[in-house]
Amino acid sequence: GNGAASGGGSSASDKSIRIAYQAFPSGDLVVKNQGLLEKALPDYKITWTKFDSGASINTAFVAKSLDIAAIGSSPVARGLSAPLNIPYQVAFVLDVAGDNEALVARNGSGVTDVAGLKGKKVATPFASTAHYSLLAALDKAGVKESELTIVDLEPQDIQAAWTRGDLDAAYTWLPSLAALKKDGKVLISSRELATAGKPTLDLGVVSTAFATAHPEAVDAWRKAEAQALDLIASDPAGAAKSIGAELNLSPAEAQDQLSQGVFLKPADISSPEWLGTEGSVGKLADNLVSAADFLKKQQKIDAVPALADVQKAIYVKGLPGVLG
Amino acid sequence: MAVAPSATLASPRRKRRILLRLVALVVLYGLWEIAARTTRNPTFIPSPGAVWHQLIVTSTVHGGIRGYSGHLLIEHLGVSLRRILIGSAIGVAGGLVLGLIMGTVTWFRVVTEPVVTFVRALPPLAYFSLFIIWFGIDETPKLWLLSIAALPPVAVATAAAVLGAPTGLVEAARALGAGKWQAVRDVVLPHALPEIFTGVRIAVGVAYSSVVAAETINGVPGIGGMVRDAQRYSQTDVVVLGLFAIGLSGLLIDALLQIAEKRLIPWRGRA
Amino acid sequence: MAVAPSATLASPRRKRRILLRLVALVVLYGLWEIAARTTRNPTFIPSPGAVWHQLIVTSTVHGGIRGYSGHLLIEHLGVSLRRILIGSAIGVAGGLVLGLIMGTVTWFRVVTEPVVTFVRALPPLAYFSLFIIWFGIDETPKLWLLSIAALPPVAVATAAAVLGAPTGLVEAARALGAGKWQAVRDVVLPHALPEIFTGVRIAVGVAYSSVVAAETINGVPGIGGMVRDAQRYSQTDVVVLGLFAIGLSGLLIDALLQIAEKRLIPWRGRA
Amino acid sequence: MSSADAVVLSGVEHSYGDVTAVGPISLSVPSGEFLVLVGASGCGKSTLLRLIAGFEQPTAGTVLAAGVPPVPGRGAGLVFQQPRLFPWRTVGGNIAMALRYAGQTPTTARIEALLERVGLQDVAKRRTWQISGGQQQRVAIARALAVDNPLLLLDEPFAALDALTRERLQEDLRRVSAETGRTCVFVTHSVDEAVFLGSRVVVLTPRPGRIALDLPIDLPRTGIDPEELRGRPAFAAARTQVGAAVRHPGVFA
Amino acid sequence: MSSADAVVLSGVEHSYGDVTAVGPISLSVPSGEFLVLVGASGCGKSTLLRLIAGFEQPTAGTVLAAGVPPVPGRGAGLVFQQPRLFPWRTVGGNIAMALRYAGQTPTTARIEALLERVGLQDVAKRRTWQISGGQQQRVAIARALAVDNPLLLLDEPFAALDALTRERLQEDLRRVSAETGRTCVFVTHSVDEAVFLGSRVVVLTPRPGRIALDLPIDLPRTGIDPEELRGRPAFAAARTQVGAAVRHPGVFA
Ligand SMILES: Nc1ncnc2c1ncn2[C@@H]1O[C@H](COP(=O)(O)OP(=O)(O)OP(=O)(O)O)[C@@H](O)[C@H]1O
Ligand SMILES: Nc1ncnc2c1ncn2[C@@H]1O[C@H](COP(=O)(O)OP(=O)(O)OP(=O)(O)O)[C@@H](O)[C@H]1O
Ligand SMILES: [Mg+2]
Ligand SMILES: [Mg+2]
Repeated sequence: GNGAASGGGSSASDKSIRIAYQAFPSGDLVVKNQGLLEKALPDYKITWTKFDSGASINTAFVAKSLDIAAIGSSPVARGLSAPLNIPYQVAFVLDVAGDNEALVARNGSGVTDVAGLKGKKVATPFASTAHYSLLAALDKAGVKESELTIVDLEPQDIQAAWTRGDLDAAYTWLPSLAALKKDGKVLISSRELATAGKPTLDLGVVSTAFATAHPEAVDAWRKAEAQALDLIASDPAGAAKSIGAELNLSPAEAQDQLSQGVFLKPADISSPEWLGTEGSVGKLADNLVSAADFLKKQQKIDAVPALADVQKAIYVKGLPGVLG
Repeated sequence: MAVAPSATLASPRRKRRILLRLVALVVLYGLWEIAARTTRNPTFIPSPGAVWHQLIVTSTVHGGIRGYSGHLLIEHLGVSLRRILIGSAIGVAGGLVLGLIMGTVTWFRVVTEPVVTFVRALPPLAYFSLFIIWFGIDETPKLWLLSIAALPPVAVATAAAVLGAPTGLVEAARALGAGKWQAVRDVVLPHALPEIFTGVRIAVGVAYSSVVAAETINGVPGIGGMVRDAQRYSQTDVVVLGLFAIGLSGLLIDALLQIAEKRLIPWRGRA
Repeated sequence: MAVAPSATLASPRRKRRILLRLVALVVLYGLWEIAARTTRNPTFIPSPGAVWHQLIVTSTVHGGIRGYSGHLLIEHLGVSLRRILIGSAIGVAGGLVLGLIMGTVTWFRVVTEPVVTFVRALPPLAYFSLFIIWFGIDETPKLWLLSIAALPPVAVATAAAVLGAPTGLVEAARALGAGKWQAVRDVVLPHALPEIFTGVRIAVGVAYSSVVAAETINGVPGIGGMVRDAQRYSQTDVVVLGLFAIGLSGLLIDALLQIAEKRLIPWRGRA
Repeated sequence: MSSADAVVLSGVEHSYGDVTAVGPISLSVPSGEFLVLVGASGCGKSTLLRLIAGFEQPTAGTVLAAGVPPVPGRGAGLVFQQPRLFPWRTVGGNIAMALRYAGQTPTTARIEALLERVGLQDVAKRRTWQISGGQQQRVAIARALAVDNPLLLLDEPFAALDALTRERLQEDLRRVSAETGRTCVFVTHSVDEAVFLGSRVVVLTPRPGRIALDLPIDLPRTGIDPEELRGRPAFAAARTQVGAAVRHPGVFA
Repeated sequence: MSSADAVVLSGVEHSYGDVTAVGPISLSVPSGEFLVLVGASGCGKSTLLRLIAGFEQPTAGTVLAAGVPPVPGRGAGLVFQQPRLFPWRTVGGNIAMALRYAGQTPTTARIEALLERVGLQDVAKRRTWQISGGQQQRVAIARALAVDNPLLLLDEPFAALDALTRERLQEDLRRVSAETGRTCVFVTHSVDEAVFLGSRVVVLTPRPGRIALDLPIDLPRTGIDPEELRGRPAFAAARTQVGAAVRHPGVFA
């Protein structure tokens, strides 16, 4: 049925939550696997739907088929800009891309730094956080986009093309990143870009209608996500087991992947660095605006949203108390 | 073709057929095994053994994990088959009606033919997001996609076959007092049946091969969703397993269609 | 169908056809405009004006930027058309040969039919990664994908038509001294032509609708790559523009095929 | 039966492209008449029947059947020169189809009776390609007989039959047409058949077919033994006259 | 020409499923003979020709043509009961095809000559459905004549032709077969035609067809005027004898 399209789920009486998750290692998968949210909200009907890109999550929000989603910062910037103007709000930072997303040059390509990519062939999945990071890295190194060939490939295809020797470098994430690293050199990782002011994040977003209708559910969800973050910090093996189960990976593999990401402490999320608090919205809003700015330059969006509007789209209600 | 031995030879012929196919199967298996051993890269070409292992893993509950992505292989397949069958059924029915009217009512053909040709050139991946926006993320958009994939072959084949109806036999029916639609039902349609069947077989194949596209969004459980997931993690053995599940069930359905065809069209080659 | 007015009426009929189509076009345009105005959401249904605007934007160099993603619309389309045409040509030729042999050589059919049915059920998106491994990321894998998409309809239609060759006429040729392959060339093949043409038309349509799948990998320039890109940024007007470019060029090719069909098969409805 | 003309052709001509097949012909067939058309191969006999049945439009002149321009399947039964059986139906199924169009219930008994009438047994369940050429032709006749039309058009219906079967069917047709008052237009190449069946024989010239001879046959239509009929001097006279017209010099133009 | 038997049937029987169509029949056709088969509709004449041409395998007995089991298209020409023209070729194209199979160059002159021989002009460029039924049958004959086979099998080839054309073709066939020494097996329903053409007439019983009469026709094959031939007492005698066999009681079993 397409009841979803009718916008159901946003009225106070309708106790159902439709959550989109993605297959990257994060606390979100722990929440799902261990049923944390279901335990916290026993009288809610919760459906988890897997998506494989932020673009399709945005589309599903447009279709009013989702209430909560795990989504990259780059698609969120698009979603908050014209023409999409999706009525959703950022309510959580699931993780910050660290060493799990990186730009790797293939051994034998002769590339040793980002500047050396001129005239080379570099692959990345377009419209992803990695794409954003690649362009940011090039920008930082003063390389113009037109000076190299950027190829649109999905991670698994990057791995295939890489093995054949068709590519000189690629910006991608785990698990394909691991395969690339075996015969390549990391030029820059998202961890470094984050410290340089261009972080890419995985965010939790909540549709405005849902947040208005069910603030208590949003609180419960944030608490569950926070609980998962705690678990990742305190019991990585246990978290990895849950994540592995969701990703069809062995616990060891999952733990390895998990170790390469940056997971904030729940308390940090309400710091000025990220979401901020009810009174003062954090730097995340600036970060999203700069991402939108970047997309505008790419002609991918019509207009950059005003900082104030983006700040309104940061769900800080109850922060920092809620996460305590 | 024509000068075929008579039907009395059926039994030894069937035996030879089965034998031939077995030989072909063994040869293919051998080639695969050799290819897997020489490449020695399970992400490129997984060995038959690895795929077999995955078949067992994805078909059982192991260590508290149910199959793949929380569903057994058979469940993935079942869900997808349901989608394919419903989608194909809608597409085939729609294509049949559309093709029939297009083939018989001139003004309707003049108006709709360009539209149908236009639509059938459109890539599902391009308009799928529109479906999501219109129909949500559950079954509806998937069924729409599969139906729209299955419709054109049937519509085109039906319209062409109807247009090629044999003048002589249509006249014979009219001479016996058949009205226009009676002639369509009793002459044009039966004459078109073989071509329509071909269209249906192609349509079901196209629906099959669209299942991954249909299951790009909210595709688990679903064999297409499973394959996509496995792909993302370079679990080539699961991908190959999924391909086998798809291909073999497709083979089965096509065989059923061919049996139906033989039953329904005893006059093939005689018209 | 059969009892059609004679050919002398061609000219006024053609006029009426054109008129009817124009009316249909205007009606469709009206519906679109109304739909766009009532939904008022350009991501749902972009207005005709917005799409027109994108046509101009993507067809010109504006502010130092060339069209979309660095290529003009016509370049995107040209690259894709080239791929579609080459892919279709290979697929059609392959399907024709395969179908012909399948239809005439029994042991070959027994062995290959299951393989063909198996392969045509496989979703390109599932095995496309394998193509990258085998053929890289440039033109080759795209052409392979399109060829493999175009092959089955032709193969299935040809094999079916050949199997349905009229016994009486094949015997007539044999009686005149035709060898097996002469009878295939002079009777079976011409008799199958209408169905083969239908297969070709379906095949080209399928190749068309696979262009986005083929261009998921390194697809820019290419109309499919353009659409994918636009899709991911929710630029629905560009998506719709791309759909129009695909659909209209598809319409053109189908029209050419139909003209060829009419020329080549004057006996349609008489066999 | 009305006494009006069943078929009226006035100045009828028919051309296929630039080939004039038949005409101009003017001819009235009174209701109840048994008109036999004879003429060289390719002189336009089939075309003429198709015109009367409404399958072709005359390129000049007018055709009226029962006073109106003919419409296929309305009021006239037509046995084509080729059997034109439907291969997707069995022999019995072909006849059942005709019965259904005529608004009758196609019972096995009715089907068997019709087949019996054309000398066929045990073929109702066969497929159409599992019977011989002459049997196919007879099925086509039975199919046309299933529908009770006031006008019956027959295009060389007995061409593929052996002498004995042919005579039996001739006698049956002669008797039935006389008894029911059905109008018949019958094409044949056999002069004997023409004179035996016809109440009037029209011989056409070679292409384009025009009327070369229009001969009323003055023989009793009912109550006479076929042997006796053939023995009558009028029969022999008509045979000679028709035969001469067929052999008339210039026929092989 | 060898003096060996062109066709030898020994105890030949053919059944379609459980329908025994023909036989058992034993029959030798010496080289150069003109054998005419006569028999009721459905008695198995076409089946017999198909057996001799190699299109059917006997369910019992053996068929030999030129001493070996027959293979379609090798050594025997066959005119089917239906014209079986190829609609994707023009009339001329149909004949050109046959010429090409026979290893000849299909020139326009050669095609025209063959059409002329069956009394057709100006039809070479027509499509096969743009000629009349009798014309189609003649094209089929011309097509078979294009190939020079020592054995010619003809299944009611003149059934759809008018008397004049038919006689012309009969005379042509009689003369040519006698002059070239070709063996012919000819099926017809016309007793007159049988006796005129045949050097031997075989009458078959109704299904399953067996030999009811095997009559050598003792009339000169060459150097005699057709009119004169028909006037001979032997002609009349043979006609009577064949006619009687055809009408033999039990034919309508
Ligand atoms: N579709 C057509 N196009 C052109 N010429 C045609 C067409 N149909 C028939 N003819 C020509 O018209 C003439 C009359 O044809 P028709 O079939 O009426 O002859 P017919 O008297 O029935 O001959 P037959 O005794 O051989 O059946 C013939 O010379 C034939 O070649
Ligand atoms: N494929 C078949 N299956 C079953 N019965 C058949 C088949 N073909 C022919 N018969 C039957 O076999 C018998 C002989 O057929 P055949 O065509 O040889 O007759 P024929 O002597 O040529 O008759 P006609 O003079 O009507 O052409 C007929 O009774 C026919 O019904
Ligand atoms: Mg005729
Ligand atoms: Mg026969």
